[in-house]
Amino acid sequence: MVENIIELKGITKQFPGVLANDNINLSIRKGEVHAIVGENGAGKSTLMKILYGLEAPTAGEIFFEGKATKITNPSIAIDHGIGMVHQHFMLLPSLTVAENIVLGREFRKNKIFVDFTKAIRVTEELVEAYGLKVNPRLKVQEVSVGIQQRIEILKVLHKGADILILDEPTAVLTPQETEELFSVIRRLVKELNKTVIIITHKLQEVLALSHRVSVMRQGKLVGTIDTKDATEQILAEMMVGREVLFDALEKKEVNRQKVLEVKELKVRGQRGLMALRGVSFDVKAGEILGIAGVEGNGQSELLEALTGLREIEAGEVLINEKSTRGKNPKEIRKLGMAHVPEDRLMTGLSKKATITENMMMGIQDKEPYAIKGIHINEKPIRQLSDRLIEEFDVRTPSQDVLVESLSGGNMQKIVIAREFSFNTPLLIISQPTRGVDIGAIEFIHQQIIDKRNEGSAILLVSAELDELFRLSDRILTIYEGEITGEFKTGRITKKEIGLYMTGKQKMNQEGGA
Amino acid sequence: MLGQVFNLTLIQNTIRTATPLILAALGGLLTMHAGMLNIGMEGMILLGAFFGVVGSYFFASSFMGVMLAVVVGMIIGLIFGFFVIELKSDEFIIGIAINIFAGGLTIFLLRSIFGVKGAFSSPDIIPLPRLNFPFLRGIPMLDIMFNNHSIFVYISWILVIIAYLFLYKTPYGMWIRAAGEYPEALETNGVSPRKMKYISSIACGVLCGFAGAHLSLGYLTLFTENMSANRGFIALAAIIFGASNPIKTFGAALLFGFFDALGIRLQVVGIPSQFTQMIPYLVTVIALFIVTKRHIAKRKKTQAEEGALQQP
Amino acid sequence: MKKLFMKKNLEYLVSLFLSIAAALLIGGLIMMANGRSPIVGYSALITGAFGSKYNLATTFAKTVPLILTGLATAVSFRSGIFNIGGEGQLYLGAFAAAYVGFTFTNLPPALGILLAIIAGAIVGGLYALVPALLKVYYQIDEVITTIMLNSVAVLFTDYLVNYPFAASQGKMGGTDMVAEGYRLTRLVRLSTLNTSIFIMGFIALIIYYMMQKTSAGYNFKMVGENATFAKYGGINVKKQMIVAMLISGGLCGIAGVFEVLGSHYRFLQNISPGFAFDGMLVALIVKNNPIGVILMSIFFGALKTGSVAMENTTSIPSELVLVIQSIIILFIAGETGFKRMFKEYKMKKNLQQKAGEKQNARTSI
Amino acid sequence: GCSQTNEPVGTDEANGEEAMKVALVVAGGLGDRSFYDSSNEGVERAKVELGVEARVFECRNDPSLYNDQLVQASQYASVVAVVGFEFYDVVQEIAEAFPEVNYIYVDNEIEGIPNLTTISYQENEGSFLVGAMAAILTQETSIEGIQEGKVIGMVGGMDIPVIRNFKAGYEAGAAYIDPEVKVETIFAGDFEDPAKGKESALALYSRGVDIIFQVAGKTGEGVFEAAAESQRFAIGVDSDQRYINPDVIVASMIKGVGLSIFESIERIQNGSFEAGKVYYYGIEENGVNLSFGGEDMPQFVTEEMKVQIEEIKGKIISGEIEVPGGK
Ligand SMILES: Nc1ncnc2c1ncn2[C@@H]1O[C@H](COP(=O)(O)OP(=O)(O)OP(=O)(O)O)[C@@H](O)[C@H]1O
Ligand SMILES: Nc1ncnc2c1ncn2[C@@H]1O[C@H](COP(=O)(O)OP(=O)(O)OP(=O)(O)O)[C@@H](O)[C@H]1O
Ligand SMILES: [Mg+2]
Ligand SMILES: [Mg+2]
Repeated sequence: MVENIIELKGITKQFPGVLANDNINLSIRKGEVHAIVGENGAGKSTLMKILYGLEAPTAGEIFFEGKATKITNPSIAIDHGIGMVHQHFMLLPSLTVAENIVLGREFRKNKIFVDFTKAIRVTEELVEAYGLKVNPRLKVQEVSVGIQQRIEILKVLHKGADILILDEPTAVLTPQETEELFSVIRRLVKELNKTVIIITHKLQEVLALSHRVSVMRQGKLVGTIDTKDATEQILAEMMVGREVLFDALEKKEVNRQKVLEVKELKVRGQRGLMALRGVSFDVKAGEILGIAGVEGNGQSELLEALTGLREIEAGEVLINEKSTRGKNPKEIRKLGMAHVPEDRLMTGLSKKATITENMMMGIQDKEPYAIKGIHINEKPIRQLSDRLIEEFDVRTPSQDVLVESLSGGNMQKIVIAREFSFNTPLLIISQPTRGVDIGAIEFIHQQIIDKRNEGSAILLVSAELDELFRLSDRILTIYEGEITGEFKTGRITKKEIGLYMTGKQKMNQEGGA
Repeated sequence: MLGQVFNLTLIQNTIRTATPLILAALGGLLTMHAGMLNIGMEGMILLGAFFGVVGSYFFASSFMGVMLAVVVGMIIGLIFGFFVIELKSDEFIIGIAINIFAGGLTIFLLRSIFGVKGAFSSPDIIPLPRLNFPFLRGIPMLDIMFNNHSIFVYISWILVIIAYLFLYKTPYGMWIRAAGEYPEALETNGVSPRKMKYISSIACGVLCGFAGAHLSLGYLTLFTENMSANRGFIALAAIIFGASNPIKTFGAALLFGFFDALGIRLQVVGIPSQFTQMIPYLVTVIALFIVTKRHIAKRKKTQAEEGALQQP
Repeated sequence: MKKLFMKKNLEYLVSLFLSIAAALLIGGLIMMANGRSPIVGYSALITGAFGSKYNLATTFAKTVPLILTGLATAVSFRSGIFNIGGEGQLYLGAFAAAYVGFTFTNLPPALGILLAIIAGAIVGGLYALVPALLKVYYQIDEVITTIMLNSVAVLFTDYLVNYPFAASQGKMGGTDMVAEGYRLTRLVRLSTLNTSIFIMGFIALIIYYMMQKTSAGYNFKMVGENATFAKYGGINVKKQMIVAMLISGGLCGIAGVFEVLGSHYRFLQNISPGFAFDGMLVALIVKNNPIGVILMSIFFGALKTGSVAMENTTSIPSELVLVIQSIIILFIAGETGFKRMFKEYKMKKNLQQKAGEKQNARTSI
Repeated sequence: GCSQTNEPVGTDEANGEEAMKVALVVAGGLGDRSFYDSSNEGVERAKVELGVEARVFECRNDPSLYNDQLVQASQYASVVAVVGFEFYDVVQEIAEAFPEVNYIYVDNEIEGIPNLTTISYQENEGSFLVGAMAAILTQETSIEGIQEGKVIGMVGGMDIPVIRNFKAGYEAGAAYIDPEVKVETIFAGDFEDPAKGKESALALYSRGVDIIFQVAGKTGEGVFEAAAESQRFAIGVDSDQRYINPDVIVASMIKGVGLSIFESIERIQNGSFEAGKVYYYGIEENGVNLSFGGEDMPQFVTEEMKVQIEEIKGKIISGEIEVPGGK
């Protein structure tokens, strides 16, 4: 008999207006990797939050090692050996790595004070034991997202968790980092007999890592199957209720004028350090240029510089042969640029505003949406909003809903809908499908290709190599603020490109395409 | 002429003027760290001042006065916490309501308890003790500066250090800061941010109680209507000025006390009182400007240097 | 959609009404504990606020500065810059109006009034510009600078009315009176209600229109909600913040102008009993909604007039009225929270009931 | 139903049966233990001795209430005592609107309105006496707490005309006794901040001031505390404040606000009131004076000094001494 370490019985969670979990029965076996998949908003995170004591279930019971257990706050979960790594980082930027790791379970000195030295030592021991490298002395705000993910896991391990809940841990990781994480997970399960519950949207990861997989749809548990019986098709069908096909996308040849030209661009990063050290490239109409790189190598700074959100130190950017020098984002947009930013919540949207208010950013002073550029003309705006909602399949009861109450995938669709609706010759797109379910990924990819085929020049930054390979005509690799390689898609494998992304190989730029 | 203005009593004066500000500001910076801006400090100080007098008068003990002020401070802190944490009300509004409430209640109770309006003083109000360190007697400068202050002057100094250690060296301090910075993150670590917020708002009530009791039993020995006289707001300014760091806030309060004291003295030299009274406020704005400007310049410089080093 | 909107508003009104009722209930208990009849007290309050043409006029007179400073707060807070310096801007605006009024005494009245209003608005706006620039270009917290600058403005006008511009007649801290032609006509005998309420109404209309119906209003809102998003979307965040602050300061300045031209006919030392703070309170309570500012200002105006009447006619002391007022404010501020708590409680109960029924159904099979 | 005229007031008077109604309107609030309280004493006394009915209307320093409270008072009473220089404009307007109500306006001078009588205190005359007395005291080094130097001080609430009028008389009085006596004045900037008052007084005492005249409302409470702490002296204002701390408060300059209001009410009642004129209450009219507290209190001001002060009074009344400020 396999032992069920956790059993959820009849778990129901009602949010105002949303039944996030509907009578869910799920058991987790000791020592397994249990994957949970489902569309955006299916209720995965909510279910896990209930298990971790962050949300109170409206009804239902949790059995821990066979005993009914009330988990009313995370402290109780921690005491039962449950640890959770959240979809969004739960780290305090102003504290050091070590402080974050021990937070809540500090070592004391003289019974009163925090023993910071011991915290550092213990962190170093954890690093040693699990092979997740971090510098305990750095502040969290100074480290990359990949490192932050490691800190999250170390945090959970430090608290002595036997059951690890990982909510989309790979969404922001590079393939290498993902591979590292998986080997750690395998070790934890095999050697230390820990149990892992992992939520992910990437079905290959499910197949590669898990023993069993549960599928959720619209708050209900569709079913749990053994991974060995599963394929991507089966899972996708269970999730979405239909077949999801990643067919090859049809790319048309279009005219090939230069739309974006970047010359010897130098830009400083957040802490004043050089983030880009002289980058040159161009993007032509009807072309998708992908940028591949490990996060934190200057991609974010590049896009911010191109879109006017960051000061340019040296070099020049031309859009349709006009320089962006000294121009603010509005003026750059006027040159024919639209931008899907990497951080949709911080940059791409206003959570506290309605969908329509988010849709009208950028047209609020343009005819016919604003009469004489002053008076907001509601009717065409509302029509536009409804049209975009329909075209981009945003799942919402109405356009007057606040964006914060939407699921991440739907938020992303709003940003894409708005930016694509401007019909600009240049599109700058970053991480278009981060945290988005496969149905939506398929849809967004199609939209991007359509734009390309219509003749837009597209600059695409993504941490997903699959995505880059699927969409791009050409790929640049970037490492430490410099371009290390340039490839026509199809002429290189993922493995090879990894060497360029990590600076292990480099070609002089002329030698590329 | 300068000698008339700058003398040792100016320092004494500074210390006395700053003490109620320091006490209240230490409370306010705790709530600030926990993510709540408390403009109800003004009212909390006033209530502390009133109940300090009540306790001291009826129990013939200044200690009981302080205790009563503290208990009332805790209750008000709890109410502030309840509305801001539980009901998620706007902290500004709650703060203002507390101020109005304190203004009305103290006048009302002044009349119902002591049968007077406006002010209450009596020899039966036992003042807080003053401290003298005999070993400082011999050194005139230190004698004037550090001797013969009311006990809370010394307590406030100790509290500055305690607050600093508490915030930056103890788990609770870390948790309070975390509760303000990213409450969800703290909660996932098994510590309730709600609890931390309550702790800080109650502690703020206690410290404002101290500030009030000091005002009515240490600094003065009487109660008058509205005797907090905007000290809560100035304490708030000190907190913002001091970036919520106890040491820097202490400095800001002293600075404010100094310029207030200086203003009083400058009148004697013949500057119109309206201008001398402006000094602390103007100095605050100007000092903020200078400090920030310097900070920005410094940052630019280090950036340039780092950049230069980085160039291949 | 419209229906949803209506329903929400209705719900809000109901819960607001309940909060006020609860606060009044507590106030009534306090009165009773004090040996006074709440019925007598409250009826005095209501008659005092609305009981006659004069009382009604007095209530409305009180709303003029409240609405202006309330809108000033709403504009700035909505744009993410917190102007707490309304009081100082009001003082300087009022002084500017008085200065115009006693210096340029021979203009045609309409022109003189217009000039005074413009002077007040400009002076108030410029005074708000100082903290705005410090905020935008140096990231210096505007809350602290505006509070400090309040004191500076009050003291500075104190100086002006006591020395260079002291009144030539009567012992009072005040300037000379403004030319007779510039004094705004009183509307109801004995009450200070004057034509400034129409000008204020016009200004409020413009501000409402600007905030709710124009792209400028949209820009303000976006800057206030998420400045990064606003910048990304092509809004000049710095400019918006500065403009918002200028408008806010200008409105406070105009509030001061009306105190001079409509009520006192001269600048008085301590001319404002904290109008800007009351206005801020009003704006915060209604979450910076311009219509809400107007309605809530009327409520506060009535509360003030009514409570003075209550104090005069019933021997309920004024300080008790303050206590009751503060409880009303607390309850209004807690309204959303109470409602949420109640809803959560109800929902939980409902579902548990349902779950229970299911259980029963299952066991009975 | 306040706005419907004020006929009841008229009928009251006509009947002569019902008690006369008096309203006291103050710009600030009662409880200042000086100016407003002493005006209220006058009204209270009228209640007891003249059998009037009375009500107090406080404006709590809110200028937006001056008009309202005055209207309310005028609708309630037939005699309205108005206290505070702040009412200068409003009282003229309202008096014209209620011709049948008698207004007694304290602390300003207005002529030409038949039902408005103003009472103007010559506080400069009173403070002249205070200044003279303080100048005498500061030279009495035999008294414990009086130092060598000849310095006296004053703490004013705010730098406003009334307080400056006090200051002018105070300085002139001191100079009259001895031109070498230095007078140092600090305005605390607030009438409600005793801590600031204490700080101001301590600053003065630390500069060798022996005795401080406080003209600062509640702020003045702090001056008394500073005096006690520094073992120096202080002088009260407006009403007899010696009782607050007889060991350090040597005297008070009293303004006969209560008395003048009481007398006015009395005159109105017995018909001898001359409405519409300005009454100056100076030393001659006993409107301002010095008081030295009760018998049981320690007396610092000797009989000899009191005689000297009486002489000065005589000279002021006769016009031999001209006090600056005032009318
Ligand atoms: N605090 C909340 N209040 C109201 N509704 C909520 C809340 N949290 C989640 N929801 C709703 O519950 C539903 C389930 O959300 P949940 O976060 O569990 O989805 P998910 O499966 O994790 O989605 P994703 O893959 O996008 O992370 C969604 O419709 C969401 O809008
Ligand atoms: N107040 C709310 N009302 C409605 N929906 C909400 C609310 N808050 C969040 N949501 C939605 O619920 C989903 C879950 O939100 P949440 O912030 O809990 O993040 P999560 O990603 O699901 O959880 P976690 O970070 O714990 O993995 C999001 O898609 C969000 O849009
Ligand atoms: Mg989720
Ligand atoms: Mg002497």
